[in-house]
Parts: sequence; C-alpha cells; structure tokens
Amino acid sequence: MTMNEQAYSKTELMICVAARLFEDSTTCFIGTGIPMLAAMLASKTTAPNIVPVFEFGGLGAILEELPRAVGEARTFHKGISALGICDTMETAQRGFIDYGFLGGAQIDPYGNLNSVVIGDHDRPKVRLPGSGGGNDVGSLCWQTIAIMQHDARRFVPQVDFVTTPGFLSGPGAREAAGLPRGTGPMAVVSTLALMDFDPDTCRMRLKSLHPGVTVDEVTASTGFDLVIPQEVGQNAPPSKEELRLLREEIDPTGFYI
Amino acid sequence: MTMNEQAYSKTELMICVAARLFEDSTTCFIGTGIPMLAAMLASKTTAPNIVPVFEFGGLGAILEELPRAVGEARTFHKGISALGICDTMETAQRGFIDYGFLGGAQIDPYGNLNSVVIGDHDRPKVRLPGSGGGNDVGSLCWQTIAIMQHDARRFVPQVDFVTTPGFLSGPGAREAAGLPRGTGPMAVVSTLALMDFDPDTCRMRLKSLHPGVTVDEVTASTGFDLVIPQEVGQNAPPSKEELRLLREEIDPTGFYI
Amino acid sequence: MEILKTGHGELIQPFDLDEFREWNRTRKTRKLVDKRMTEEEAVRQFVYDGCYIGTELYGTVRCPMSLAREVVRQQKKDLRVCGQGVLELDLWLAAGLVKKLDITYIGLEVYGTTAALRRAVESGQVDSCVEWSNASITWRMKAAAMGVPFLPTRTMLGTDMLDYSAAKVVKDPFTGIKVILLPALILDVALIHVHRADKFGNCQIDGISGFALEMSRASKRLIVSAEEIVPTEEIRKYPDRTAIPYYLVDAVVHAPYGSHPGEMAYLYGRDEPGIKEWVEMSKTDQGAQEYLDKYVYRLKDHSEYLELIGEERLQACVDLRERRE
Amino acid sequence: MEILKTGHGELIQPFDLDEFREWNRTRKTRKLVDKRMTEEEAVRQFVYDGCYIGTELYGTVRCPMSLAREVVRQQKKDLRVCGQGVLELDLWLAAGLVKKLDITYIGLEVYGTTAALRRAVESGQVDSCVEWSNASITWRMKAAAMGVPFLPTRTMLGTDMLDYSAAKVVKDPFTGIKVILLPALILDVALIHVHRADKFGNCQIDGISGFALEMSRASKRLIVSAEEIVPTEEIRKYPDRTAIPYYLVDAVVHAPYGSHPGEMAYLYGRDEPGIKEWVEMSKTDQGAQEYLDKYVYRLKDHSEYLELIGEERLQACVDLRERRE
Repeated sequence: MTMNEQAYSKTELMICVAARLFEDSTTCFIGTGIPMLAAMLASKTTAPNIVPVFEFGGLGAILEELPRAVGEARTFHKGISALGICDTMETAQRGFIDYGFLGGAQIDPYGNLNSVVIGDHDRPKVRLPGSGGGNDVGSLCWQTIAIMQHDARRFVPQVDFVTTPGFLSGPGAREAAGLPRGTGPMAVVSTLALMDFDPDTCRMRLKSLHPGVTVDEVTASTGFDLVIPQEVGQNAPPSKEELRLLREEIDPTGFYI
Repeated sequence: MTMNEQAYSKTELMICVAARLFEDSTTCFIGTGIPMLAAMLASKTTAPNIVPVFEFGGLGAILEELPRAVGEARTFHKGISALGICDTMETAQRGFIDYGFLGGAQIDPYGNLNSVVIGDHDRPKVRLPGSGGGNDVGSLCWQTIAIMQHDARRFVPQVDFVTTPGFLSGPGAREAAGLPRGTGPMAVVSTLALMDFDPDTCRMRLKSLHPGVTVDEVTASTGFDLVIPQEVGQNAPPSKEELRLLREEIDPTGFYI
Repeated sequence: MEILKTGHGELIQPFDLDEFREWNRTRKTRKLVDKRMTEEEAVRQFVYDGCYIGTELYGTVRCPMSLAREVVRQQKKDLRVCGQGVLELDLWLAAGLVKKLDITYIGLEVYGTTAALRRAVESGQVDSCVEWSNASITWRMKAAAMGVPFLPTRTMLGTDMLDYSAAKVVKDPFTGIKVILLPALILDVALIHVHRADKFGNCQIDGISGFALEMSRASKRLIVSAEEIVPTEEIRKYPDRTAIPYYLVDAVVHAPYGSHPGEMAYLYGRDEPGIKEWVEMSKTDQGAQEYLDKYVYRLKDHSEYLELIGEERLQACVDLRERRE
Repeated sequence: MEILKTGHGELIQPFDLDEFREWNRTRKTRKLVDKRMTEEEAVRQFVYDGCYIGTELYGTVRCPMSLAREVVRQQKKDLRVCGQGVLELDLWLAAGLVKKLDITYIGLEVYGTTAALRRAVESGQVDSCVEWSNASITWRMKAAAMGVPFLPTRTMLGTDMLDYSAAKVVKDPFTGIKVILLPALILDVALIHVHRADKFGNCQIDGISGFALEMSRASKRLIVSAEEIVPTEEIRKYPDRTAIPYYLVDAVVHAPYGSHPGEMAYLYGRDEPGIKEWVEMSKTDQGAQEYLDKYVYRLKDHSEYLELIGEERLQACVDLRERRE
C-alpha cells in the first residue's frame, strides 16, 4: 500500500494528533501506551526538548526505545534522574510538571475520568484497574490531555466514578475542592476529533475534526451535548514522515500499532 | 608519672564512666565531644558491637579515627549507611534508636536540659548555640544519658529554657505532652558522680560516686535536692587499659583530652 | 483545624505508632546476623494467613516474583494487600488468596484490565476495595516510615477517590487551604527485590528506587530477595549506596532472575512472551489455574522455575538489558 | 482536630504553596541551559538584601564556604537565615548581615559556643530568634519539598522549644495522639556545595546527603557550587546518582576546595588550624573583623583565597581525606 493520506490507522492518527500537542521544552508526565508513542514522536519532530517524566522515578530520559511500562529502564535511559515515585509526585505537587497525558474508560463533559468501576463501586459490573497515578496527574500537573476511544459508552453525561479530576462540576469547582490553583484539563484527543474546553462553562468543546469525520458523527458518538463552536478546524492526517517514524523508528516491532 | 589510679583527669574519668554505660549491640545516637570518645572507648572494650548513629546520616561506622563533627566522613567510615538527617531522625522517630548521649549548659532535677539561653529568651544574658539535634534525641530515642560538668550553676532547680525534654514536670508528663511512650532520661554522668532517676518521682538520684568524692561534695555542688539512696555505689577509676586506649588509640593527638 | 470531610472507606490496617516503636525496639535486632534463607523458609516464617502484605515496584519491573510465587505455593490465605501491582498480585488474586485491597492500580499495563482482578472483585471474593492513588498509597507508607500518624497531600480532592478512601479533608491551620490527611500505613510484611544485598540485609538498588525506601521502613517484617549476595565489605565501601539498612530486614533470599518474567535494570530485560503467557491464560479462571499449576504448584522452588524457563530464554533477557552509556 | 497549642514564635518566612507552584512553573526553566558563573555573579544575581537564605550541611562539612564568603564580600544586608551553621553563619553574624534567625544550632562544635552569635544576639542586632530542632527545621523544608503546608512530628512537645517556635500542637484525628505541625519553609535562596555537577546543574553528592535534597527542593533560587564540573554524559550514565536535578538550579559555580576550611568527603579533610584561626580570632569583634579583612575583604574571589591558603596546606587536607576501603 502506498503511503498516501489514507494509509494509516485510527490509532496512528490519534498518536500524531496527540504528538502535535506537546510543547517543546516542557515537562510531561507520560502514562503507559499511546502517550509513550506520542511523546517519542513529538521528541523526534516538533518538540525535541520535552522532558518526559514517568511516575516511578524516571525523568529526562532520551527515548531511544519504546517503553512498555512506566517503571521500565527505558524510562530513565540516559536520563537526568532515576529516583522514586515520591520525588516524582512531589515534584508535580510543587508545580514542576507542565503537562500530563491520561486515559480512562469514561469521560464526562467536564473532563472527569473514570478508571475504577463500571456500575456501583461495591457491586461493580466491571472492576477496572483503578486510579494508579491518574488521580495524581490530574490533580497536580498544570494541564492534562486525555486520549480516548470516541463512542457514546465512553463519552458519558456522568462517569460512574470520578477517579481523575477534570473540572469536576464546572467553573471554580477544582479550586473550591482544594486542588492547586490554575490547573485542569486542556484537551481530549479521540479517535474522531480533538476537543478542548469552553473557558466560561468548562464544558468539552469540539476543536477540530479528524480527516473525513463530520460534526454529526462526533455528536452522535458523544453521550452529552458537546459545545460546537462557529469555527471547527481540521486535523491534518499523519504526514509520511510521521508514519515513517512511527512504523520504522518508534514501534518497528508493532508492539502497539 | 606512673599509671596509678590517680593519674587521670576528670574528663578521662567521665569518659570511662560514660563508656561503661554503653550496652552492646544497641543503636546509640552520638553527639559531638565526650560522647564520641566514650563511644570509641566502649567499642574497644565492653561494647564492641554498638551501632553509632550520627545525626547528619552516618550509621554503623567503624570508629577508627576520632570524629570531631557529627557530619564528618569519620562518622560513616566503613559505615552501614550514609544517608541524610531526615532518614536518621525518622529512624529515631520509628523507635530504632536505643540510646542518646546529650550535653547541655543546665540540667534540672527531672533531667530537662537547656542549651538555648541563660536569662530571658528575648533579652538573653548568654545566647547559647541552640537545640541542634538535642531536642530530637531527647524526644525520640528510648533512653538518654546526659554528660555534664557538676556544679550548682549547671545543676539547677529550674533550667532557664527547657530545650531537651527530660521527664519535664515529673511522672507521666512526657506522655501527657505527647512524647513517645516509654522514653526518657536514664542517667547523668558528671565530673563528680553517676546519677539515675527515682522511678516513682522521676527526680535525679545519686547512684555512684567517683573515686575520692563524698556525698556532701555532690550535694553541695547540686542546686536542688538530689535523691540520696541508702546505698551509694563507687565508680571504678579508669583502668590502665582504658587510659591507654584513650591516650594512645582514641585521642593520641590530645584533641579532646 | 476541623475535619471538613471523611472518606467512608475502611481503614483495613489500623495502626498504633507507639506499638510500632515498641515492635522496632524489641523485635528488630541491631546485631549483624546472617539472615540468608530460601523463599520457602522466609515465606513460612514471616507471611501468615490474614496478614497485611505488600510487594514493591510491580510485576514487570524489579518485582519479588520468586517470593510472590512462593506465597501462592504455600497458599497463604485471607491476605490484606496494598497494590499497585501487575503479575504478582494477579497471581494472588487468581489463587484466591486476597481478602481485602487497598487498591491503587492492578492491571496488565499495555495489555489492559486484568480478568483475574475482575473475577475476584466482581464475585465478591475480595470483600473490600479501598481506593487510593499511586502517590497517596506511597505517602501513607512514607508517613509510617517517618514515624508520624499522617501526611497531608493535595491529591484525591473533589473526587470519588476521597469518598471511597479512608482519608480526611482538613483546613491547613497555617495558610487556610484544604488538604487531605492520609493515614499512616504500617504493613505486617513487605516483599522487596533488590540488585544486591549482604547476608545481614544491607541492600543496594540500581536505577529507580520506586517506593522501596518507604515500604522497607513502613513494614514490621521485611523479606528481601536479591539478584546477588555481596560481601559486607562492598556495602561498607559505599555506605552512600545503602538503600535499605540491615536492621530493617528479617530475611535475605538469594534469587537470581527473581523478577522474571519482569525486568531488572542493567541486569536483564523483560520476557515479553512470558508476560503474554499470563495475559492470555489468565483470561479464564481455568487458564489461570493451568498457569499456576505449570509455574508454581508443580515446581518445588525458584531454581526449578528457572530450569523450566531455561538458560536460553534467560540469556535472551540478559541480552535485552539496559546498559549504562 | 482542634489546635491544642500554638508556639508564639514569629513565622519569619510566610508561605503560599500556590504562589510557589506558580514560581516553579514560570521562573524555573525546563531548558538545559549553561548556568555556570562565578561566585560574584551568582551572589549578585540571586542573593538580595532582606532575603530568606540558607546554607546546606554546615561550616566544617561540605559547606558552600566560597559562596558564604562572597555573600560577606558583597555585604548583603538584613538577611533572614535558617541555621544550623558553624563557620559560614558565624561569618555572616560577625559581618552584621543577619536580621532574623530560624535557629537550630549555631556554634563551634567541639570549640563550644560562638562569640559572634553572642554579640549579634545579645546586642539585639539579630532582632528575633525563633527556635527549632535540627530535625524540625529540615522537616519544614521537607514539607515545602513535598509541596504540602505542614508535616507532623513528635519532637519539641512539652518543651519551651515549642513556645518559642511557630509550630502548632494538634490531636491526630486517626489515633488521637498529640503531634506538632511544622509549617513548610520555602527559602528565597539556598547555597549548596556538591562533589560534582554538570553545567546545567545536575548534581551528585558522595557520602552523607545531609539535607541537600530537602533544601534544594524547598528553595525558589538555588546556587550550587561544585568541586568538579563534569560532562552531562557522566550524569546521564548514572541517573540514579542525581541528588539535585538541573531544573532546581539557578547557578552553577565551579569551586574547588569550596568547603575549605571544612572537609569534603573522599576529596579532602578539614583544615584544623584554619578552623582554629576563626575560633580564636572571633572571640573579639576586632579579631573577627581582622579575619574577615584577611580572608574576605582583601581578596577578590575564591581563587585569591586559595592562593592565600596555598598549595601546601590544601595538599595536606587532601592527604587527610576519607578513603573508600
């Protein structure tokens, strides 16, 4: 198959759109999975000087090989420091971590994430892994970016369990709850589009569509009223170079993609 | 001068009496000065397996050369660990340090020590160095031993400033104040005698006299009523071997003695 | 400084700091004694039914897997566990050993949620799950390690995490902000795998320390497994490298490849097929039991496990190790 | 959890955690930039009249003496200081630079109390002394390093230390025991001397770490002086040896023998005559001024200081160094 705009998977597209969100020379809390690929892609393209932070102690690694776990040696390969989870989380609590990349099973209009249970906590329909570092990243990093499959079962009016704080119940709610001032969700990258949050209402807002996706498709796949602005942008498809990097340098064995 | 019982200084005697108090295979918090000499002497005589602990991080050092400061490299020479002051003090707070050796400018009947000021705190007659680790040792170690010059200006009814807690105001006072259960002063080694504390009243009690010292001398040099038991013991003078070790191996340059 | 809110989760390991001090005074010798023993002896002596137990780092990284498998082999029951875990806790869940969880994350990382956790929790076999974040469970151990009853933090605020935890929200009396107070966590037993230890239990760790310092200092009993047993002279030559001093340690187990199928920084990389095998087999209870049968019950000990894995596969892991460059 | 007691000492460095977070977000670059400069430049740029400043470890051991002398040379005034100090703070006191003290210990160790401290405090030149223990002042920095407003402790209870501190006593809401809450201490400037650093500020320390980790993370500005400047490759080869990461550091000063007359573990021992000289001369104010004249004012910088000390004496210190055996 030739390398034309169509020759990529939804996952590859999500990775590319997420990678483009990395701001150079910032500290970024990286979780397992797609954030790792996005961080590697960003470091090889638009953000060569990002400082990846992994929760169990790796900071400032040079990402030559794709990490598969947040404690793996690759997370501190040629790193600046390899300390422990306390130093990492306390560094975040002191305001040193700019961005955090998150995932979850459910997300609501305010960017709150659930990774604990589907159904009732004490008699769950599905027991999920739990917060892990998610709540800490969502509480302590300056801005967070969620990466999600986009469908109505995941984009819900109310999550079954608020695991990782988004804007909670809306404007001012984070501060009222005692969370550090000026923190919160920045964007959501899904399989269909890129979303941000309306500054006045703190509700999720469509920002730009993936190639070939319509506004109706997005709203139909969203279980709540998504804010639709006058201007909806378009996300560029993965470039040939982005795809080459992903497939040949970042994940040549197809571990993730 | 021949090595007979008389040929030693008051300091050498204090060091020997203090050294004999070390219990083998225990953890001992060592302060600057005489405790260092006593610890070295003990480790070469009756307590070869003591674990010396120095506040800035040295633990389990082999005391081959006399430390002159609690952070000096000699405090972790061939040591078990060389960490920091937090790990040391937290280890004490968790109950791992058996004994602490202390000094001060004043001591009262309950073993409270002052090393902050003589006179009023805000307009002091004499500004002393301050607590240092003294308060921590007196609060967190299981038992403490004070080493003092013995005179009525130092052994006072009430210290000008309670820096390091002894039994505070008496029985039950430490627990009432919130200090860890079962902790407190064990002994006082002075230039005249060895004292302990009456278990019922928590007041300082004469235990045994240095060679040639009388009970009257001790009471006359003590600014409060010292408990005098029926039986008052005698402290053996430094042995030839103790003196040899002190003068030839421990402090050959006469740094302290 | 009134209490503004209290999580209604169970404090499944109540604590008493003075009792902990007394324990550390009377039950932890200051003597340098040879604590070397096998996994079988260490687990038999120090792990007991109903104890509150934890494992350090997690399943695929510097994890005490040989000890975790021995706990399964000896069928220690009704365990109360804090995790933070991958394969190691998954094995315990599949073996039906876990009664209560202070849970932060139990999953298969890139391979997603664990079926063993789902079965254990959804069936009610695990009778309570108290929720904590990775940082907060570690700060709870840090509180115990510091010898204090709680530590404040700014995480978990405003979420359901707080309601399903045993934390409390208070107003800071110095600046008036809201903070959560996390109760100290004193474990009955901890299992930690390190790069090297001497026979007395002095340990060195290379690479990230995870939460080894906090957990080792927060536990009444500590079983350490080490890739290598070194002479004490090595420890005393580098006192500034001692992460865990001997007086914290109750047992020292020599366990080469003790983290397999997980990795050990600078020594060996992870055994991906070995990890995938559990991911696949654990999808059904039957498969999980077959796995336990194959890798635990049918084997006498860790050396038989290593024989089963085989030199070749182990060497392949060594070839994949991180190198200091 | 009511407040049972409050120390009436002044909180001489009030703090705001969100303001500290904002500072760390906007004033501390994540870029790897060359931060090397001289003592003169570093002190001129980052130390200012009235600032709250601290030095790590103390006078005779791994102490930033070349930086401490430069602060005197530049006559920074009205300093608010936390100490824990020996020679370094004694110099500042003798030079009349100190206005307020969070004091734990300022003395001459085996040589006893310091006359310079007595003169400065008894004359009222230092207008307030707030009392803390060595552990509690470090735990205050640790609170700031953790990004929390306070830490609980079981020290200082029942003594006058509490009354003359700014701590508070509360009842622990989990077990009911009394604990002291120590307020976080966020320093304006910290001076720390290390064994080696790269030009970006990544630091390694050999031997005890004292309170370098806590202080480096609790300060808005951090000036590091290092015995040796190493290539970043050395840092990246041993990321597990990095005690202070670059993003905490504002200035890197190359200062061989930077701790003189104090010692530096594994590199050089202490210069006893050099220490005794201050002990003797500082007994009178005139003597102290003569010392400052001889070792600070008359010299342009640290290299002139080293010339004055001379190769021979420095070599004698090197011969006395601790060796790894």
